[in-house]
Amino acid sequence: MPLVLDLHRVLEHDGLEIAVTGMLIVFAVLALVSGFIALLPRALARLEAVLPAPHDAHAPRPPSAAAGDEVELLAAVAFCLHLEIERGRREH
Amino acid sequence: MPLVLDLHRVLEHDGLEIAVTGMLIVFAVLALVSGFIALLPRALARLEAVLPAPHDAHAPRPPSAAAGDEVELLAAVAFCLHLEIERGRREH
Amino acid sequence: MPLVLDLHRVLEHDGLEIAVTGMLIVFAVLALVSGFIALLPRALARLEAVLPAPHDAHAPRPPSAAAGDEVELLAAVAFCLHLEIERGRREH
Amino acid sequence: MLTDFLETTGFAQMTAGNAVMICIGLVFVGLAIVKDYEPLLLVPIGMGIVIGNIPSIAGMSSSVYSQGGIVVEDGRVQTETATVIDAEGREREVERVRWVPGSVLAYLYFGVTQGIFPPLIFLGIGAMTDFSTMLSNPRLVLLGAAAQVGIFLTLIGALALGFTPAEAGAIGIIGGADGPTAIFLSSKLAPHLIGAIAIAAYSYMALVPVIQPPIMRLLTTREERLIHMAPPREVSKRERIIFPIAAFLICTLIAPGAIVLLGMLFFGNLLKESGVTERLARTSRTALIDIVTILLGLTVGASTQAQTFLRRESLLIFGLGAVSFAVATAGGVLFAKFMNLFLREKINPLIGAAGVSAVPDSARVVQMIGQQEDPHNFLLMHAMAPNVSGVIGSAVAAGVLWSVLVH
Amino acid sequence: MLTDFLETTGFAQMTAGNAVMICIGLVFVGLAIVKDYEPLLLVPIGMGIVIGNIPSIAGMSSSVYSQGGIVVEDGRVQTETATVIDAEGREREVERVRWVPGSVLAYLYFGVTQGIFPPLIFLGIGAMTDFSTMLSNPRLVLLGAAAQVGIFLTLIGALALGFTPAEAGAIGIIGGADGPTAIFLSSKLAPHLIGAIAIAAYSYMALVPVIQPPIMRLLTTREERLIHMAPPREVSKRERIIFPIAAFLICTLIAPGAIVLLGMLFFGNLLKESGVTERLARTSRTALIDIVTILLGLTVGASTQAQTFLRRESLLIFGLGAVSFAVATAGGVLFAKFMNLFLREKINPLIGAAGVSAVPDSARVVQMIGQQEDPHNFLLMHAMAPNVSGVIGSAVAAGVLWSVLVH
Amino acid sequence: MLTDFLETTGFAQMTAGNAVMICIGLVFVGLAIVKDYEPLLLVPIGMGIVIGNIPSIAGMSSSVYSQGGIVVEDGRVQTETATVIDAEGREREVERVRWVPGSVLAYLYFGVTQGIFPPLIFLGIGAMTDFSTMLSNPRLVLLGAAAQVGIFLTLIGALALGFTPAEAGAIGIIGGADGPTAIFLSSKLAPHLIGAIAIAAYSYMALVPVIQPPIMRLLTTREERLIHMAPPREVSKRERIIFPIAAFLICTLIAPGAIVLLGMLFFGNLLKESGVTERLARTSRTALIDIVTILLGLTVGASTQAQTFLRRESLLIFGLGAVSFAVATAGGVLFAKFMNLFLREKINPLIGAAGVSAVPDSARVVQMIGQQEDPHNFLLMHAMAPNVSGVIGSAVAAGVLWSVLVH
Ligand code: NA
Ligand code: NA
Ligand code: NA
Repeated sequence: MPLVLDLHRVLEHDGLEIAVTGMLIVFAVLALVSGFIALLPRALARLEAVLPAPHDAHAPRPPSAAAGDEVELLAAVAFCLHLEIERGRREH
Repeated sequence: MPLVLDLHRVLEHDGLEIAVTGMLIVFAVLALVSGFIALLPRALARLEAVLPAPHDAHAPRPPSAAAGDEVELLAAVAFCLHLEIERGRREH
Repeated sequence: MPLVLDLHRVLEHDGLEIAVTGMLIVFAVLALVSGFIALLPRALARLEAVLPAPHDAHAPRPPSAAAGDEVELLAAVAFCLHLEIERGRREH
Repeated sequence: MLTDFLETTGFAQMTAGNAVMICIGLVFVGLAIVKDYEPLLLVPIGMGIVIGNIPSIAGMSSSVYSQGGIVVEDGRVQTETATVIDAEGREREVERVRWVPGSVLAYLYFGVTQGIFPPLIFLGIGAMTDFSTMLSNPRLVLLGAAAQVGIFLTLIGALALGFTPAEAGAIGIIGGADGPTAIFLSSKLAPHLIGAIAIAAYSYMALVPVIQPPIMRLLTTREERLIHMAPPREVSKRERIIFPIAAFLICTLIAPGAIVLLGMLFFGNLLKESGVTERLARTSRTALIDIVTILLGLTVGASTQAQTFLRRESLLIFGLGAVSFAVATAGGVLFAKFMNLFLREKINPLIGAAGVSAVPDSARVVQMIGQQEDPHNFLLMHAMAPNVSGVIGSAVAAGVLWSVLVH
Repeated sequence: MLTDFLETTGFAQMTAGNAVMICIGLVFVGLAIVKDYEPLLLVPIGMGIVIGNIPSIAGMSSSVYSQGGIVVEDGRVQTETATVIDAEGREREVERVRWVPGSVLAYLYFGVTQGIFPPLIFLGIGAMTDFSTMLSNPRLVLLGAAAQVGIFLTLIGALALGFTPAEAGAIGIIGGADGPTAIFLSSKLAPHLIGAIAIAAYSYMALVPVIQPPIMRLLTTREERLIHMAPPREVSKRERIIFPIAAFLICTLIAPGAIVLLGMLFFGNLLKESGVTERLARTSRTALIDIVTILLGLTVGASTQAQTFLRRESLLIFGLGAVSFAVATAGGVLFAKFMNLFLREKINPLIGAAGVSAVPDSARVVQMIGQQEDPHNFLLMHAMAPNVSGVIGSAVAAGVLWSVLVH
Repeated sequence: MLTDFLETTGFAQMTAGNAVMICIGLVFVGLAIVKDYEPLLLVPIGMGIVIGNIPSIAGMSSSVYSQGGIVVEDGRVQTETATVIDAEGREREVERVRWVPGSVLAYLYFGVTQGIFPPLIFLGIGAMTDFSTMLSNPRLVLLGAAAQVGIFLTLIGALALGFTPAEAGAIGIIGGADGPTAIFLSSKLAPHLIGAIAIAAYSYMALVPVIQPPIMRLLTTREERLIHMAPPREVSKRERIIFPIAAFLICTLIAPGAIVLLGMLFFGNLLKESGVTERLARTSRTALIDIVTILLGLTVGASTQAQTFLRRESLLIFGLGAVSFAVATAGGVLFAKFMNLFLREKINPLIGAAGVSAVPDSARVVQMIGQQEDPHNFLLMHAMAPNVSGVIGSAVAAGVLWSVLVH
């Protein structure tokens, strides 16, 4: 059986369209990733002013000193959960 | 939907009974474990006379000074268990 | 129930035949293995004249220097594949 | 085509609930990294929550719930004829059952839903646990029993809030402060709540340094917190070898529901203590437990899709879980004070709080609170005794609940 | 009996095709050992090919295709009555489904056909990959996108040669130069081609030092190959922690088909970078990835039984794969030259060739070609950026193809 | 409730048989720890026996025999309608097959009943075995063949005692002195006897230092036991690489039933010897083999529930196993004496006893007996040759029996 390149089949099965779409999406995704990591150091530098440097896991830490933080976080999580459930109820 | 604590449901599904039975069994099991490990060094010390020691660098130490305490606690737990079993039998 | 050795059952189920065949095959296989490993050093010594010693994975290697080898190997593989497929086609 | 594709993207299908859950996942990862709270579990669970809440495409779901299976229509198993190649390489027609494959995460999640992962984690925990302190001070074992009161009071609370008995049992076990036990029991009693119960259990285990200290301070006087305890005696190799086998027999002859969990725990410990199976013990507490922890954490996290997770029950379970932890802590501390009424050598009641398990975090909390009163008071080793007996206690409680509540 | 037995031996049943395949397997093992080409995959695959081509006996097949399963006759699931011993040790009659067990290799091969192994390998790869170079030079990420053109042109070629769209997509992914991605996608789109596609992908990945250099030299001038690049800046720990999560969200919100592969890749990387889960990262990149690699390589190799493998399609797939690799290499190099039209700090276009992935072999090839022109030009580190972004790129491409081509 | 519960406890359901079995389990653990007899297997098996003989509760069995599966009634697969949440988070009614989940131990035991664990253990054994001594002294290979006579004589004995041919084959393989081979073959020929056969095989392997010495002394003269053998020559890397592939081809082309066992054994050895796959070899001989050994030992032990195990057949199997070991030892020793009739360089006939396999215990026994006569006679290295060839020999014998005896 000879090697036949049937280009009609390509068009019939949207081959070109798939290829172009695919390349576009791959480029779009990696361009976004590229943009994100380009901006990340600047964004972190700005945050630096607001928040402290990340905790070093090896440094000694007073376990309960920052207890307030977690309670706030938990409260925030609970509040989000609550809002979401309320919203879901209103929709039904 | 408001938070309603329906205590009737608890009784209806034997909630109290399950809770009391459960706690009793947990206590009974751990009391037995406690008793076993309290008696183990003494039992091993007696066996020592009969059997040779395993190839072990650590010499066995004399049993805990406060061993008497556990026996008292064990007795208390056993008494509670006994009461509960009697109660269960009377109900049937 | 007493221990009864029923030798008739052995013959009935070809027990002897299976045992003899089995031992023969085990011996045949291991004799072949034995022969192979007896001949291997001599065969390798003859090959030594033709081929170089095995490549040491840790030594630096010029990646494209020996590129010809692989192309030949690939060509050989492709050729075998081709022949085989042709053969298959002829048979159908 | 591009527009068709764009409609399948996550952006298009994302719900507010998914976004909320992704934020919760990020908080988990953040707490683990910044606060070092149970990072070995919160990082996998947090990332799992993120992964599970990216909307996937119909027909190619990556959800843990896309289990696949045999196709049934009109009450009848569907079959099909397929062409396969047999051992001799000949094409052959075969009839077979019609079957839909599952997603990768669903295959991995099978280890959670069937309760396979928790015992394997217990094997590794057994192979890394040193029961010596507990063996040298047997009366502290009872503190691990007392702290299980949180389990049973929560069960009552959950019944009162309208959960079924089986659900209530599974929720109660959050108070056992033991992730694998909680997952194992909920896989048996209330599979639809595994996600919420596991997340609650691990969250509160991570938050032990936040939840326990106020309760411990509230229920003890300064004098009690200052109590020093005698150093534990040395335990012979023989005792350490006999203990896992004997404890297994005692526990499971009374509560056979705990056979698998405690069998694996004590088997792991026997591998560690026997002195002749060190290589098996080492693999159990490294490669094996790590692999299972990764798969369990990730899939439990991924099971919290907003659509199944953001419900009223989850909020109630979180509330009950908090109560459960608080009650368990109080139970341990108060029982230690009760024991002190009878004992000549007093126990520092702080170590009762370690009876909740949450190994080894709650023992560390005890150490910390003790040192805040007296920097020379080293309670960590003493707290390990109720800590490990609390693991046994909650496994026994799970065994009892399983046998009482399974229909 | 002896003659009966001899008729069941491999010698009696061996076909010429089997012999050819066994020779190919030996060539794979030889290339791996002598040339050090991807030995971690070629040795298992090669030995798998040998194992899979020993003819086995009807009724006791060891083939990966002897899957076992429920027995169906006349469109009806067959049942049987069996005597079992119940929990109390009493014999009891039960009705059950009639069922044929599978072969050992078929059970292991399940991890391939269901796409379970590739994500687990990605977990390990994530836990060993350092994305720092890429983070320090974000524009190089685009080279990893450009090299995926090989995938899509090959898809067109495969369609033109008569393959179905799903098959064409699976064949195209060979150009992604990523074994796990290729196996994952073909398990979803064209399970009957897994063997050929996997073997082609790994063969060409092994042959990267043979295929790429001529193309790279053809498409670049000496001046271009001499371009030196500035050393990458240092990347903060925070960036390295945030990256895997953010990249996961960006990629999978657009291409949800990549959730499992990229979820595992970035999860593994998070375990590595978080600083608090080092033991999980270590197990992922040692025991876990090794075990999965052994099982995947062996069973993929064993799936190439001559009867299913020596067909015209396999030859076409190998041809298309070669084209795919060449096009991908050219795509990366040419796109780098295109970017240079706009950039002040020029890129050495050789590193575009590393965008095909084939981590880390293609980056090493870049280093070698660069040093042939100028022994003081160290391109390896720069080439790692397109190299790892090429992994992401082909996973995204796989996600897109899956969602577009699955019926 | 408490009384109800107490009726479900192990104490209430325990039979005398269970108690006997638990004692046997404790003896196994004790022998392993005190005598150091095959501890890597006897500790898991012993603990497994203990675990398997705690009576569990109906409906929540932890037995390896609680396999779960599809529900069949009146010859028809039962279906049900269930509410599930689909990928988009909407509740949906689906029809599905009714299905009972298995116990955790039953899921793990699947690796035994389907013969999956033994080949994986062989992979690890291959990655830790050094075939050099055998390669340097090829004639010793035949001793590994001679010792397999125990297998076939036991088969005849088992037939004579009333076992079916398939059962007799599985029982005979105990004489192969190779746990994985015995489990693999019995999973294929007589799944209901796996427990008894595995326990017998491992028991006698542990008891090699007790069983073999008297037979060896009986069949040899003092002069024979004093024979010194020339030190083995050094074997080249090339030979060690070629051997596993060539031996695999020779063995499985003749006995295809051994494909999986020997494929894995020689694959593991190739990983070790190739020099380029060291990390895969290391994982095979550490994490992988350890995990599989733990799961295999534990579940095989747990399969010996008194109700299925304490039967007349088990006793017969143990008796036949002892005969089998004795005959195998005698076969190896006598064949060595027979070979000496023809050889100029005499073999010390003691090393024939190592042909039974039981690697490396029987080789150590040879060393010990040799040194009792002459402290300067080091036979260990020479005994390793028949020792490893005995592994190959019994795998070949298993392959032959499988193909001859499977209906
Ligand atoms: Na607990
Ligand atoms: Na790629
Ligand atoms: Na043997």
